[in-house]
Amino acid sequence: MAKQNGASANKSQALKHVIAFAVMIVLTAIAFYLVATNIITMQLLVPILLVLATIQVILQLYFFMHLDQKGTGFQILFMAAGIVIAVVSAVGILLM
Amino acid sequence: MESQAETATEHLESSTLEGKNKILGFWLFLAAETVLFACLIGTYLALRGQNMGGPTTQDLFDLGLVAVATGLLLTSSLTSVFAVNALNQKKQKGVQFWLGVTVLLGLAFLILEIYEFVHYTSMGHTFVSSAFGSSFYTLVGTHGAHVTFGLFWITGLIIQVARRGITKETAPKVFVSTLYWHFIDVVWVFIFTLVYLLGKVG
Amino acid sequence: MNQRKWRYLLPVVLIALAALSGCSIDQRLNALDPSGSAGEIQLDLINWSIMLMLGVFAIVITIYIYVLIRYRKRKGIERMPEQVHGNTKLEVIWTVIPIIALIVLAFPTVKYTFDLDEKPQGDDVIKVKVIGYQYWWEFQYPDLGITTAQELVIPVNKKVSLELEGKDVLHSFWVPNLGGKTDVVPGRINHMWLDAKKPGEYQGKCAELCGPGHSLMDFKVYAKEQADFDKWVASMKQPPKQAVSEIDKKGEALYKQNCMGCHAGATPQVPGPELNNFALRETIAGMLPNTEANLKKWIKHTEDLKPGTRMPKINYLQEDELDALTHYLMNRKSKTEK
Amino acid sequence: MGTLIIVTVALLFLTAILTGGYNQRFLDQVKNSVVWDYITTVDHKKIGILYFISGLVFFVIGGIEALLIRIQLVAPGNDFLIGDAYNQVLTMHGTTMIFLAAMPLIFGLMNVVVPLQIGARDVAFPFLNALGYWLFSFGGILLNLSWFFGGAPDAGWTSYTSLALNEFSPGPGVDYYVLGLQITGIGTLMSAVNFAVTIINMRAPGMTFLRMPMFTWTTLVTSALLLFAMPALTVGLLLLMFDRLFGANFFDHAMGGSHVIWQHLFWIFGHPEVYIVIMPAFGIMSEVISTFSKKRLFGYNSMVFAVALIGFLGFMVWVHHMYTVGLGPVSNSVFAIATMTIAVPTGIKVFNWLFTMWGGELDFKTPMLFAVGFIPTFVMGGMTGVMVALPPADFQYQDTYFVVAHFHYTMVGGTVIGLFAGAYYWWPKMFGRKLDERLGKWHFWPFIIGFHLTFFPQHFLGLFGMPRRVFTYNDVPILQTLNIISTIGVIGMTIGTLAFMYNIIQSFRRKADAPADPWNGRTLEWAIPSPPPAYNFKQLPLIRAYDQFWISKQTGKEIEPSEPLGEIHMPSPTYLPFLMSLAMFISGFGFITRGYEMGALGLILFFIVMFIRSYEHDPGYHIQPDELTGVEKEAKA
Ligand code: HEA
Ligand code: HEA
Ligand code: HEC
Ligand code: CUA
Ligand SMILES: [Cu+2]
Repeated sequence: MAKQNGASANKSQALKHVIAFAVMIVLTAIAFYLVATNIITMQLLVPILLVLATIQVILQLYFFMHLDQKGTGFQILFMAAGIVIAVVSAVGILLM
Repeated sequence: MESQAETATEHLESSTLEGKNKILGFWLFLAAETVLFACLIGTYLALRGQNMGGPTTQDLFDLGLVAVATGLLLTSSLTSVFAVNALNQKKQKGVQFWLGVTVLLGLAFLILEIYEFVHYTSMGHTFVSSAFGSSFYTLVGTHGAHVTFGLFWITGLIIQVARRGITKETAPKVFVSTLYWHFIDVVWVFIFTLVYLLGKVG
Repeated sequence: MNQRKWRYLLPVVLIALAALSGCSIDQRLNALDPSGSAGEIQLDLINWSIMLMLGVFAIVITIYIYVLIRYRKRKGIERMPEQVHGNTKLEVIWTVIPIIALIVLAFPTVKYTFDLDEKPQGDDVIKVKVIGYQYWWEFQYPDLGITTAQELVIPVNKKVSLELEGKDVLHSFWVPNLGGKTDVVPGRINHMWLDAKKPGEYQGKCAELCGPGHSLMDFKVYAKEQADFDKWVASMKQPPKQAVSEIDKKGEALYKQNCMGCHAGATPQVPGPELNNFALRETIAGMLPNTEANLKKWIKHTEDLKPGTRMPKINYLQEDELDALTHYLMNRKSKTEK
Repeated sequence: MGTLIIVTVALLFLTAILTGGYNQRFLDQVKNSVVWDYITTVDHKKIGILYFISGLVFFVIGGIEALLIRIQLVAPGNDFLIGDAYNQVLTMHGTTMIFLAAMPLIFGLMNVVVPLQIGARDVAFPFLNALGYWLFSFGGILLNLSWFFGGAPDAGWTSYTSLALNEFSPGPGVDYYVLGLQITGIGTLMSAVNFAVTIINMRAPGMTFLRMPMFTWTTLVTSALLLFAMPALTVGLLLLMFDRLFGANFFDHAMGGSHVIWQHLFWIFGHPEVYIVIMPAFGIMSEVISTFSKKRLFGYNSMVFAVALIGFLGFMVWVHHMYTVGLGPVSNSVFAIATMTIAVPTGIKVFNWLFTMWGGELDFKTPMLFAVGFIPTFVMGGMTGVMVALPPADFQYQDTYFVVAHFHYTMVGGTVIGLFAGAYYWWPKMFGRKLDERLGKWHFWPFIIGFHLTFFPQHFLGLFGMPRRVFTYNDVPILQTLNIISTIGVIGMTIGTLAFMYNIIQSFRRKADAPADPWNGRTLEWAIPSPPPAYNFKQLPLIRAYDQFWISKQTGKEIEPSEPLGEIHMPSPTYLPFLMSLAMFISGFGFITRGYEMGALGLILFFIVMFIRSYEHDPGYHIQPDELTGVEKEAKA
């Protein structure tokens, strides 16, 4: 019983992963498309690209790197702190 | 429903304290790596305009190539997560197969990158030609070095799994190596966005 | 124990007081007694913050001493202190009060930060370009078309707008008595302004480690009354005297042969200060009084006097050649006034 | 030449290990020796001791360098140590003190104490812990080898470009700085991961986060700071290495590089670094003050909050070291305000210490003496910190002795004094011997008096126009007098430090007879024998409250065990960490001497050993329950 349950869970896991992957591919494609065709202005393009990248990264972290599982509080805490510090540092260097 | 099913799945990788420690420790390491790459990216962005008369980002980058490379790496991320699914089901063959595919995709990515570097060098954009050159090769090269290390590591793990099977010891190792692989992909997402796409639009 | 605590606090304070009152302070360097508006702004903030800090320190040290005396372990008495967890009211107090104090401090800080960053505008602003080299300073007056080294001459009561540029390594331009410092960064152009409220000599220092000679990268600021300043500008603009006497001609030849390469900016890699107006300067290389004897010493012993300097020792000249050379250099311009 | 020697030694070492050696008896002898024991140890207590002793050695080296600095500055125009020689001593003093003295001393105490405080048998990654130590120590040795092979780094501990580039520092000095620090840095990062995971995952049952001792808390926050700060230094050093060794142009303004980037990278690391060295001292203060006041720490929750806040804010203020670089008034104002806010949580800590003592019964044993000496000195350092945080005022202070005074008040008056308190406090736990109280006073009084004599006048030196990093100054009476006082003060600090060293030597002459709980302590480490057995806790304790050990002493109820007596699994000793670090050392030396083959070889060796380690199957060993009680009896007898 439990085993069967596990197997079906795995199937749903795999499905979840494939869907996440598909979304990522689509997001990437949009990003490349926007740049290749040059259809929107720079001011708009940069934030859009950043948002697309951020969504992708969240998908990776959440589904592929298993942060959706239980007991990952500290992982999320440290990663979040790391990202905040990373952003502050990178922006700081850039805007010197 | 979903969460109920999840408890039923076995998580061999975190069944021991050593396993749990390893996973948490590796996450902390990845958090540190985030700052490391952020510093490199910040440096690159600050210096990317300093091409000293050499080719500019627009002259250099070829979106097609980058799109292919991105596709390879994204797919390898998916295959490595399949390896973990197989791990949860204790399917040793599955683990080996999916890790193997991951390595092959990663290798293809690496070859593309090497080709890219050689190509750029021939265009007069080298490590020492300008501050832009130095920062570009350092950022993308550091990512490439991570890919290379990952390839060795995962290959080593395939052998280890083949020899010892899936145990309380090998499971966390496989799990952690896939975390590493996804992280490389995460970094790549920012590299292709901030370096290549933004570089293309100027 | 606590009594002994007093004992060490006291001498420290006493020594500091003695040092402050007993010895004369070099006015040319003192940041606590400024002679310019920028320095006054800075001193104002320094005073503000010292007051605040002394206040806070007084509170801390009062509680500290009280606690140390009152609650020390006494012989023969065993007490079991109450195991309190904390006190929300107190904790809020010592969170809020510092916040208020810091907000009070933040206002002048931000205001002054912007004030000091202003670029003075107007006709009577003197513009000077400051360039730092290992280990000397060049001052160009683009509006006046003159260039000098080691000595920045300015008129009193006029704002001087400085544009700082680096060539080799980082330096930092600092005249304690007139105002703070700004770094000289190769590849960047920085700005600062200063003025002098009374005529006089002020000393400047390089404040960023720039190599072995960093300690000796000094310079002077001379603030002159407008009339004197004009006179100085005029004599700076005058072309140097023609060499007529025998000795000067010999000196000139030697100069052209040995020194011109660096001292006319001919070699960008090893530039030296311009020497046309050398006779007008008070110092040699910012560190020695400008006398003929010192000039000889400098030429013969550069590296011993200023470690790491880019000017090699010129110690192969005969005594009479050296005499001619220095005579020539010292007499290319005549000083109009001290 | 040096290259050759090192390669030969390494090869000999390798063959000896791989062939198992020729002489079995000799090998046995080696294997049973203390040295081999320490080289292969993975026991956190022994690693802690190694860290601590190395730290002390480097403290004395750094102290001697400080002594040389002060001798040169005793009079203007002194020519004892001028020009480049002075810059070398100055650079090595700063670098040694921060990276090779303060940090390992801190890591030493953390290693010994933290697992004991949280009721754990070991750290999370014993192997990594050993590797961290050996990398640190080889990195430190590499850095100091510069004195003998080619000259020490001379661009200041901040190593600002372009002074640090080949063009202006042509010798290998800065290469030693870059590679030595890079190697220690990798070790440091490992230790940080290790401590953080240990604290998060391995606390004894029932020890929630809000029951953790303060020192453990500060260790956790320090680890987080290290985790996020070290990468910036790693990147900075990497780029500097590329510029110096491979002709890259990050910092060459003629090729489009930027000097400001180095400063950003250095201070993104550098500012958190100064909190890294003060935070553990805060933890020590909290432990010592509450123990010797016989009182619970006042405002524990707000202390925890303050530590976390300081840690976080520490990353948002680095530009306050760059006010004069010309980043503009907006950036200066923003970072000034961010910097000032740190005074608030720090103030919370100071007042909480004062109110821990309030109403307590203060017992001035040596640790407490140092703790009490810490408060006013550190507060003075913090006050000047807030003063230099104001950009307009900092235009005067920047790069003068005022800043030198500020940071010695925080780092000597804070970190070093705090570490001394911790050393006296935990010495019995580390070595089973107490340090002598009378010598402790001989340590404290000369040191603290000398400290104030040395550094208090430096505030005025700065205001009266003396820049830092100079080997001479204007020949005026005020500067002279203050400098002489400052130099005289070092005598006091030297006497104090010598008394400490004498005290240590004396303590090893005595019997190891320290009781388990010499100070009437409050935290778990005092519940087990001094020194603790290899497995620390026979049975992991069950924690029900903050200060559990103190509470059980008061109520007379022993701490309950959380598990039945059983066999204990221990990791086995290994020489691989030593070997890996040696490989790194060889690689570093190779790059410095521009022997790129050797550099690459060392790196490859490192990775090979790493993979060997991955395949190694370490079953460890087990201690049986009857052995446990046996050990226990021995300790009692
Ligand atoms: C242990 C090390 C340590 C610590 C803890 C600190 C703490 C602080 N430091 Fe310091 N600092 C250094 C080590 C340290 N520093 C070093 C090494 C350098 C020089 C590096 C180099 O250039 O080589 C430096 C340089 C430095 C500068 C750059 C100066 C310059 O180069 O021009 C600045 C500027 O803002 C600064 C600020 C501060 C502040 C605001 C704090 C605060 O954290 C202090 C907070 C503490 C208090 C304020 C006291 C207690 C509080 C109260 C009692 C509450 C009430 C208080 C108020 C309302 C004010 N420091
Ligand atoms: C934790 C860090 C730390 C510590 C503990 C110290 C400790 C001391 N430091 Fe400092 N120092 C720095 C970190 C530290 N320092 C840094 C980062 C710099 C900046 C560097 C730079 O600008 O790049 C600096 C710079 C610096 C300067 C400024 C130099 C300059 O700018 O030109 C001075 C000058 O007085 C000084 C003095 C001292 C003194 C007297 C001590 C004393 O406290 C030392 C006390 C210890 C001893 C005296 C050791 C005792 C010795 C023995 C017991 C052995 C006796 C045996 C024999 C003689 C054989 N230091
Ligand atoms: C290789 C280059 C070089 C040569 C050759 C050289 N100098 Fe110099 N000189 C310098 C530099 C650089 C300085 C600035 C030194 C410093 O202050 O660190 C300097 C400084 C001086 C100064 C002080 C200038 C001032 O503004 O105070 C004098 C005077 C001087 N040189 C004279 C001479 C004479 C005379 C000769 C020839 C006999 C000579 N120099 C040859 C490079 C050179
Ligand atoms: Cu120029 Cu120091
Ligand atoms: Cu700081």
